[in-house]
Amino acid sequence: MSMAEAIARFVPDGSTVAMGTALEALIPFAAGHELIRQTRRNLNLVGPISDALFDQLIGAGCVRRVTAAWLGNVSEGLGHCYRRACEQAIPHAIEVRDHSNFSISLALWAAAWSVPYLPARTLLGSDILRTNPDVSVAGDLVHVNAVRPDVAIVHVQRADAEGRAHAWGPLGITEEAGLAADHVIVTCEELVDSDVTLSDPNRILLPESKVIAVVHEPGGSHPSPVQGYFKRDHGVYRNYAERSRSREGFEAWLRECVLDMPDRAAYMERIDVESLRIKNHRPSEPADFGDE
Amino acid sequence: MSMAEAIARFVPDGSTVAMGTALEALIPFAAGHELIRQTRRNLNLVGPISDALFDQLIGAGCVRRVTAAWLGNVSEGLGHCYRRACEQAIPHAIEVRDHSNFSISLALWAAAWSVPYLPARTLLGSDILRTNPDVSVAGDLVHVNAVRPDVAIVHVQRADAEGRAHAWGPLGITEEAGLAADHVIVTCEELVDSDVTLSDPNRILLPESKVIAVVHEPGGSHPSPVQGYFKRDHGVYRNYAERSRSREGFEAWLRECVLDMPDRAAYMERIDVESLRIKNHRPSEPADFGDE
Amino acid sequence: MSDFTPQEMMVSVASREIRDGDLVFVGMRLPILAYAVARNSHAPTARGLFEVGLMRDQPASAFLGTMGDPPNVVGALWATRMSNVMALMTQGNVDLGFIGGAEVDRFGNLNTSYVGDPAHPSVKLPGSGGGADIAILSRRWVTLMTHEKRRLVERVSYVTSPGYGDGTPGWRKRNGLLGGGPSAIITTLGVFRFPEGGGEAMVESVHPGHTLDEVREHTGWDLHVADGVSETSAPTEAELTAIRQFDPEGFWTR
Amino acid sequence: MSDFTPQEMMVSVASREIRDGDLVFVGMRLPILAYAVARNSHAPTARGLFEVGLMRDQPASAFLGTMGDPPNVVGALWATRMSNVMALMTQGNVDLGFIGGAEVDRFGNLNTSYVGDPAHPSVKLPGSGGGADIAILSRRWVTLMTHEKRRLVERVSYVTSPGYGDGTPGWRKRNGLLGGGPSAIITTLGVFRFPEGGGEAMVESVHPGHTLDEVREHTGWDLHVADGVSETSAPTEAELTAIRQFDPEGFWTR
Repeated sequence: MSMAEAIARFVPDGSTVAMGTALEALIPFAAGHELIRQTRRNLNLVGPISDALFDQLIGAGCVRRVTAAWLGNVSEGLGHCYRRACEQAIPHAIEVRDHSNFSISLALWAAAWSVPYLPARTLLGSDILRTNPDVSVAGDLVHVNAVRPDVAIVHVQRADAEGRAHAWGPLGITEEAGLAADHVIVTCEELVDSDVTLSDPNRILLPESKVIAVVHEPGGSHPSPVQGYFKRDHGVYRNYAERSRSREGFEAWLRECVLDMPDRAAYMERIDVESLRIKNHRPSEPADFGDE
Repeated sequence: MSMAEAIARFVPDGSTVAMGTALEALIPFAAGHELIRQTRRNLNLVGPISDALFDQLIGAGCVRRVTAAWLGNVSEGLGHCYRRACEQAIPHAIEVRDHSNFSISLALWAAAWSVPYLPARTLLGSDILRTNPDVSVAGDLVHVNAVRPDVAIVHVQRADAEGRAHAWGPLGITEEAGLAADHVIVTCEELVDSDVTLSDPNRILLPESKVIAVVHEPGGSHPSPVQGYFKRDHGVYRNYAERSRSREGFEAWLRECVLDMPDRAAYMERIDVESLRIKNHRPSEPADFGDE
Repeated sequence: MSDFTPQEMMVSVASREIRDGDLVFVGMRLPILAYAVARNSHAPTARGLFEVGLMRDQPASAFLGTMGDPPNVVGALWATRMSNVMALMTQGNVDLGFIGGAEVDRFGNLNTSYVGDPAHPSVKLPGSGGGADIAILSRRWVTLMTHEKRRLVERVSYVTSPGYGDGTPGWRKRNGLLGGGPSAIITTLGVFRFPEGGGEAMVESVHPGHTLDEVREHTGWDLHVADGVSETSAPTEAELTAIRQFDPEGFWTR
Repeated sequence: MSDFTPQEMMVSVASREIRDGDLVFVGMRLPILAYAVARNSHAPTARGLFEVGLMRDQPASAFLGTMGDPPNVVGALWATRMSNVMALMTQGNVDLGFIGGAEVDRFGNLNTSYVGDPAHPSVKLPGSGGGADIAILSRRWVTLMTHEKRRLVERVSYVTSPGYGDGTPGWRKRNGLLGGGPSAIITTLGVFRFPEGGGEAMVESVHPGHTLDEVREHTGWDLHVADGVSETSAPTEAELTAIRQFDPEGFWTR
């Protein structure tokens, strides 16, 4: 399925969308940019930390609420669109549900296990308890309310057409986000035969019964890194930080890098892919799944 | 480290011990038999279901309490030593803390996350709530109290000397048991170089900081299966079921198969290993961990 | 029509409980055969979930003594943790579950824990395993049992896996159980069906070669019989072929 | 002694907070360099934990823009989920954590969320990330900050990551926080140390080339100075060599 079709069919206005669940790696930028091109509105974005992507969606006016632990630009600092939205309601005001990394993970585990909350040993003594209605103190525990995304969008190294995704490297809160979500959209560097994915069922990230779309989108997480495929494009984050400092600068960036791009392929043509491509291969030692 | 040394040093009388956490596969029988040979007493056994191993430990008089969802012989039915202990206090009475598979998993996740309990949607309407003090109703939820093992003993396909274990196939509640436990003892089919384990950090089961002993014990989970290494020895389960039907039969079995065996190597000599060894190899497709 | 064993009869009836597209929480023994039969006939897109931490589509290609046997992992769609499999069930993703039982009562409550006083049981049974979880959380479930008076009892002495509790309307909802409850009891003599929304098991059909009187004689409660109680349709040749393919030595079905 | 930047000074001081054998919850930027320096000098058996879901012993062999960069995964001892890493921290397994901050007060409370009224902030900061978790759960923690009056304030307007709260004895215990709290604030001008058991930050040392008056001038609270306040020992050649090896282009330290 094409990215345009997947976003059009499965991420309507007002959706609660989990993205960037592996933190700084495997961020589904291509999916985010398609949300912008389709002028999606009133999204509730869910994630642990967001390295630039949520900032871009906020600047583009797609977002009503953010439910996350950190939102900015990891190597550069503050998120300028996030600041403008919170401080000056530019382009419009947004609601923020502050979490810590641990509490957003537990909020998703609560939803995955269909309980209203999970008790936790974190957030005690933090003003997050004062400003986020989804967390509350109960004795010497905190109750973290369930957060259930309508859809989780995950970028992975490889997947088959049936939705069996192989992802590796640190996965942050990807598993609980996918299990908590009603549906999962998988975007992948490589679309592979099911012989590849089924050769290692332990590496299959989520049950195919949750996956509603598989999009083959090479470079779909640029400028974030993909273990075995792409290095992080630090310069692009720096450039985005500089250009997004002003609203005008952001809008010029948005036009040039998102709105004027018909699709991801066009975007990738402007990237020096070869300088980012990982060339030293480090294959994992196979596991023997023999049975007889 | 030898099995005898690992058990002697790290599993004292009265320990709470998680075993058989992958359910019917990878059951650490060799470790269990060493516990019997060292006449360990007053153990609190923790597991999901136990396929014969817990029955053997109960019959040998090692057990004070069982905290589990199911205890018997999966392909044959009832656990005769378990029955004798509960019905006739032979060799002595034991305490049973009944769980469901889901609730014992949550009890371990609670301990892993250092909370006193986790809320759950299971056990409602079950008399397990009446007979197990570790679970209680709270509105339309059940509170499952934390269960923290002193030690979890896991059998895996391969591990390195530093305690990095690779296990594959379905893992049941192994991860939460290992994270909840103060310490983990790893027994493995193959002791490998760390180049093998570190080539795939996603397959490393538990943090090495939890692992206090690595025991190279080929066939250490016989008669339970090991993906890629050994088929399940159904006949041994059937034979055990028949012989353990009477106390005398069990004691003869115990002498012959455990007490008269100096170690696992001697035990394996009596097994037709070749008929159990898995010969059709199904290597998983490698994942590329390249970084530059 | 070829001969078949009571177990083969139960397996073919159980296989018919599986609808195409169902996500089935598969237990061991007969249900694993029922799943294989269904996949090979009327439910080609059903998927199976196993509490060890597996999801499959195709049945395993070799005999399974347990769901953890290596052939059950080859071709698996997901090898994961039990708690992840349970997560799907809490979300109502599991359409049908199978549970084995030692004792069942007319409201579908199962006992697999204790016969007699739990403090001093006359028989200690193995326990719940995933049974209570399936009984509480799956959309509907079925139990298979040898038909004996000591197994089909008026009220079980210990409820391991709840059916419709005391049989009063709305008992499950009142007690917060998310799943739908039992839909049938399949025995060696016949099939009991529960009414929509729960209540008491009624005899729906009697297996070929058996009579309603026989069923009554071996049942521990006053039988209620559905209008138009019928004879259970015998296993088809195709069903028997599939059963014998997956249990070649009759480990479960002889 | 060769020249060094204020950031290099901070990194070398931070590295000395790491004890051999520590499990260190490593943040980004300067702490990741401090960890590398410590591993290569006095703490060869320390291990690092990263909230993305990684455990390492050796520092990554190449420059890291983020902890999720591919070189940080090569040679990792464990690649897992964040919730598993957090589990270790709730159990008291994390000896030392590093947290970056925008604002800190004399009781070690950090604000990385809002300047001004959270409903209408004058500045919206990125938020907690793992900061609150580390502050609450690690055995001890350290924060690094540019030394400015607007950053070192009497009381932070919003407590994202709690230190010693209102500074009253036993505040953390009373509020159920499992971890020990902050042990030091490392700035571009000097080092503040907290007393055992918590309380108010005291100036422990001033970096070479700076004075106590300078520190006082740029601190938003009435300074308390430890007896025998000293000059911070400058980075050693070995420390500088290590720093420049891991940050060759001075991405973090220039």
